[in-house]
Amino acid sequence: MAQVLVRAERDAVKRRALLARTIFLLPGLSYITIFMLIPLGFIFFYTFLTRGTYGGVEYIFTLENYTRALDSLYIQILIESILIAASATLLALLIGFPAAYAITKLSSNWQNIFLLLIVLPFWTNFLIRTYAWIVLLNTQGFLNKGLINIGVIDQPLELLYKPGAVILGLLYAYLPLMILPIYSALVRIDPAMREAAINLGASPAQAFRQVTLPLALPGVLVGSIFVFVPSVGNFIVPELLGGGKTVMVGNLIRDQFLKARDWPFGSVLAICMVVMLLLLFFIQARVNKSVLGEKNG
Amino acid sequence: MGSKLGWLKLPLYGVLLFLYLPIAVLIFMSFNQSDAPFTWSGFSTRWYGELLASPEILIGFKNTLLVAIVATLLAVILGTLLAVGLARYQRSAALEAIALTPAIFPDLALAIGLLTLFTNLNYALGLDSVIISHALFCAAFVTAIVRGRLHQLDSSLEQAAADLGDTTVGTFFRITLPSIKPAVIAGALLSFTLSLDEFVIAFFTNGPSTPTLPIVIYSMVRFGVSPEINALATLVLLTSALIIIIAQRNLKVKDQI
Amino acid sequence: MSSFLSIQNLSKSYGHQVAIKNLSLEIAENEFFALLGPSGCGKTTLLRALAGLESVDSGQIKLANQDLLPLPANKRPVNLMFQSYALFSHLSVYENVAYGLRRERLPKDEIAQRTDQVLKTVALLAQKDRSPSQLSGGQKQRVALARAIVKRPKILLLDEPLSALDKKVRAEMQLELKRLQAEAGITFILVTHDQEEAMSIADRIALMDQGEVIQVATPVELYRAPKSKFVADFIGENNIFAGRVSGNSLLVADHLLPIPTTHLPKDANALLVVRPEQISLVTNGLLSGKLISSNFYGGSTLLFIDCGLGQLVKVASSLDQAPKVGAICNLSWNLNDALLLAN
Amino acid sequence: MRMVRKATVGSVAALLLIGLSACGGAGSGSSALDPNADLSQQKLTVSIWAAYYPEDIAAKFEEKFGTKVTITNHATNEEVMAKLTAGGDSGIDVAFVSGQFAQALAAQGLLENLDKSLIPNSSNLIKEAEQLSYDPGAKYSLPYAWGTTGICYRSDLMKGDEPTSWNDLLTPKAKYKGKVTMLATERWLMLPAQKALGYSANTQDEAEMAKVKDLLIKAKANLLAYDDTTFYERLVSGEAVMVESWDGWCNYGTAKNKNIKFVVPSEGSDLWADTMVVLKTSKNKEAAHAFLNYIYDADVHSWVVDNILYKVPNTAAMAKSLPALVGDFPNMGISPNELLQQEGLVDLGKASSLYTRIATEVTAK
Repeated sequence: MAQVLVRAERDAVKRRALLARTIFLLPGLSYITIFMLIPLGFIFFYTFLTRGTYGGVEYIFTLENYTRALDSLYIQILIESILIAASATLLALLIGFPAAYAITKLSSNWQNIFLLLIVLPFWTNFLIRTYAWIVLLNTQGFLNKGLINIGVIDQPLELLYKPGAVILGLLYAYLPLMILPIYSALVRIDPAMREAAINLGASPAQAFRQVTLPLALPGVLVGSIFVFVPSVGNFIVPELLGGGKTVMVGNLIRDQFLKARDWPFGSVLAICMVVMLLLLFFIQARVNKSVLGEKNG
Repeated sequence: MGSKLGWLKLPLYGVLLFLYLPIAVLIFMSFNQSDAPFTWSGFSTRWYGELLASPEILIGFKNTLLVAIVATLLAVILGTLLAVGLARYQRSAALEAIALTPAIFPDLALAIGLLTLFTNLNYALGLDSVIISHALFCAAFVTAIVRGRLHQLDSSLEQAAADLGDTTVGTFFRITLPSIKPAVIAGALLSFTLSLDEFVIAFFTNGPSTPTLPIVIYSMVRFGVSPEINALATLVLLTSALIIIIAQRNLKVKDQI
Repeated sequence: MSSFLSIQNLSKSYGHQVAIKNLSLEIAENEFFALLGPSGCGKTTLLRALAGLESVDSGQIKLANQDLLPLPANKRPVNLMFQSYALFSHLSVYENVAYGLRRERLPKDEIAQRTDQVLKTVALLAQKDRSPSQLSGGQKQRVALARAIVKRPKILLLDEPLSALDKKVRAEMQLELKRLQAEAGITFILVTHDQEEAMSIADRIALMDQGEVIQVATPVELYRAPKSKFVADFIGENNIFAGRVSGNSLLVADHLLPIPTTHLPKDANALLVVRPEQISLVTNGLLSGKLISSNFYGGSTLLFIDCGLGQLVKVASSLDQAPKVGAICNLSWNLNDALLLAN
Repeated sequence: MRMVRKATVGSVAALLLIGLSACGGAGSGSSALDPNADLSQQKLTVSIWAAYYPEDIAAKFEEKFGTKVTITNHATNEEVMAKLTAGGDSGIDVAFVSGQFAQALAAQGLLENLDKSLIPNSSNLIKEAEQLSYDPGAKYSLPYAWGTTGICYRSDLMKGDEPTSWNDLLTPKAKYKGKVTMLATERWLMLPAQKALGYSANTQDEAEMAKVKDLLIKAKANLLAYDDTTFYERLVSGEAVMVESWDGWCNYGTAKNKNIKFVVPSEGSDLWADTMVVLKTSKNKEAAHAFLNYIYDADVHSWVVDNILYKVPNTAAMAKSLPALVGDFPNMGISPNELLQQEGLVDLGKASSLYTRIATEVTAK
């Protein structure tokens, strides 16, 4: 009799766990399956097909798209995109960290206000904001006109249509995505730890480097991913601020899908990018776990 | 205000100057008499008049707001449930990667994939297909933020509630939801922001007769940004600033992020 | 005794809220000194000022007649054990303890030797590679302590180190602190609001209130000869009868209580202070009244008797002698056990 | 985990099923149209570039025929092509695309052959514009506007160095370095180099294209930017002095600054045409034909000439509008014959990937 009771009780627990899993996991996962895995499936399916002579797709199986992806030109563009995105991410970190650190030093009311001020620009259209940089920086722009008027320079500076301008555009677009995670990591550090380090003989600089910085690392990693991932895939900034002279992976994929109307090859490039970004995500999660120590879950 | 900032004032104000310089240009240009982008020829509110007289921009704005709001609602529901499920009931790195992929999937490839799906289901494209697509990647961000918050919260809360005889759903509404409310709000804010600005997926999954604002702006950029759009951007900026100031009064944003 | 640490006319305020008011204090070397007082009395601010984590408005601090205030916090031969332990969550137990020695740029093997040695004294050598988040409260407390004393500071400051521990572990840790202080030969300054803790382990106690030192004395002196009502009331259980002097007794709510000889003038307001354990139950005594309630404290029982004095009289007695609630008791005490204070 | 695995397996099977149905039938044919269908019951969705049509064309057409017309904008040929070729019904009835793209759509069997009996106004079509290389006989497309590509430049800023050859653009004098732009869209990115080297704009010869690539890479050093949208704005502001430009577009600059002039380089150029096509998936083919016919009405088509400063292959419309404009905008006066000497662009078929790859290599260098 006892075992029956025990088994019944265990089944109830199992049923309850299954119920919980279905309630929480089913909606999200089925939505993702229908609207992402299936489209991803299509894209993956396309990678094995050949481009129709006039565009569209022909159902002739081939692996040629994959070999083409290994072409040194595309590898070079991938590397260049990674360099540009990485320098934008690094700049975002160099500017974003001190700003986030400064915000944590404010009174809680002012912290709110500054956080909102940082998010607010996001709500004007991205295209116009990027375009505003052209009005500011091109040879006939406000900056050059101003500098010429006050005689600092006589020839307008050529600031735009260089990789530097693309980095500036990406930095401008995604800087808030670096500041917010760092802020939330910094604000959670127990201030007593910094005082403990100083009390143990560390100079304020040493205390910052050995206590505050490592503990802010998870925030830095999340922030860097939030800046790097969209930067690599962005094609509007290279076009507007790069003057079409800087080609990034985003432009590459777009050109394949639209200009060459070569969906199979565009799909291969897209899949490669997803794999690369997922790898990056796992590395970040791994480093995060080792820094935070064995926190629960 | 934190007077003890010392040299930290430099990066803080530097960042704000950097973020708002183009915005200032935008606002400045919206009052420029002529539409030549590089020359100032007198103050005028002409473009605000022209804005009200150009239906496709206003319709586009209305469509964008509608998409952003509904997509955010859908994303918050799906994203929060999935986050709780992943944090409390089914821990698996593979599932978490799948939950995040929509956010890092190159938007053009996702757009083409979705377009192929909709056309094959011969599902008539319209605002609803845009909403479905936007909810997909917005939910991924909500899941990430709420999952992050759950990561720090003590999971024994839910076990305690269950132990006291509360049902799974009851526990969610009475215990879990209140404790993650700030993160859900932060997730909603981010989703709304992302959907508002999204162009690529919106272009490919949209019906021909319901353009969203980014689509309208992108197709008009051929002649440089026409000042009506600067006027609209200025209005959007001012209204959102107002909403935030009011919301910020009673809603503590600080501890959500 | 030559003063090892001398604090002269120290004051500190946050805006218009005064934390330390013109405070002076002398502490001897190797002393186990306690700063006792209700929360907000300025004891923690004083501690943090000694550690250099708080600036002071005025005053002077000399340690072994070397001026302390000009030294930056990380150069002072003073270590602080934080109430929240403040262990470095991203470093192992070993690295936490070794952190201070690394800042002194000591040779590698000396650091290893001293770190292992101090971990052995606090019996945590086995946990040396664990991360702080995996330790129990008691273990965390011992790591924080080890981290502070391994640097062999001249003074060790302890900010309510035992408040987060349960009773039994706290008693053990009190003994351990006492042992370590004697063994390490370091001057300990303990901040606590728990008077029993201070009484049981400190050599001398400074009782503080609203930023000022009310009385500095040994635990026994403080218990036996409180300088003011505040001290008498704060330290241990006490009966304090307020009344007016008349002859050699005190008129308290139309009862005349005998008082020791005093120079206080007639009708002066005075306080008669009598410890519950100094009052005994007799057949007929100075006072009588009905027993209202009795609280059992393990070793002794505290009786509350209403003698119509406007306040209940507290009498300590052993369990088996304690009368039933409602019984009439007669109370008496030895005159020179009581204390008369001006009010 | 088990539950998820079931879901993914299920979706792959479904995918294969759906995938197969995506390939539509090849070849184009025309189903018989009902000449007196009630147009008020039909509704039209027209996809066209922004600001490339009379603002009130939808209202006027609806007034005349009762058909509800929705105009939707696309920024480039490529974007609308992606929508039209994604399979299934894109919901678009009439699309405005450049000639070579119309050819690609027809080759994929997506276009309706035009029933000229429903488009009487097509009699206005200039004879020379009937045999264009991408659609000889105008079977599935009607040209909306046409023209050629050349160099648009600031004659006041280039006194004495007025450009006459593509080489003036590709290898400008030192003082014009960094003040030159070229068109970003692939076929027109290649055009200057192809013509400068004497090759065809539709060449598929890899050796020739390699030389084109090298020349373009050398030219890139002198470029301010690749730009096929705001390039004339740069001339007006003086940021650029010489830009590769379509003839109509250069007129926008001339309208703002008389010194902006247009020249067809000596080595010759292309003949481009923006065409109107009717989608086979459209359920309102009669209304679509009526719309094309309405555009070819002399008054409507001359609106295009007057307001967009483009040449249109409509004898009546040109006769009506040209005289007033040719004075200020000389390139409006380029005759159909002169246009026909330029080379029409056709779809490159398999070679498209070659062009894209070269374009990527040039821009990425």
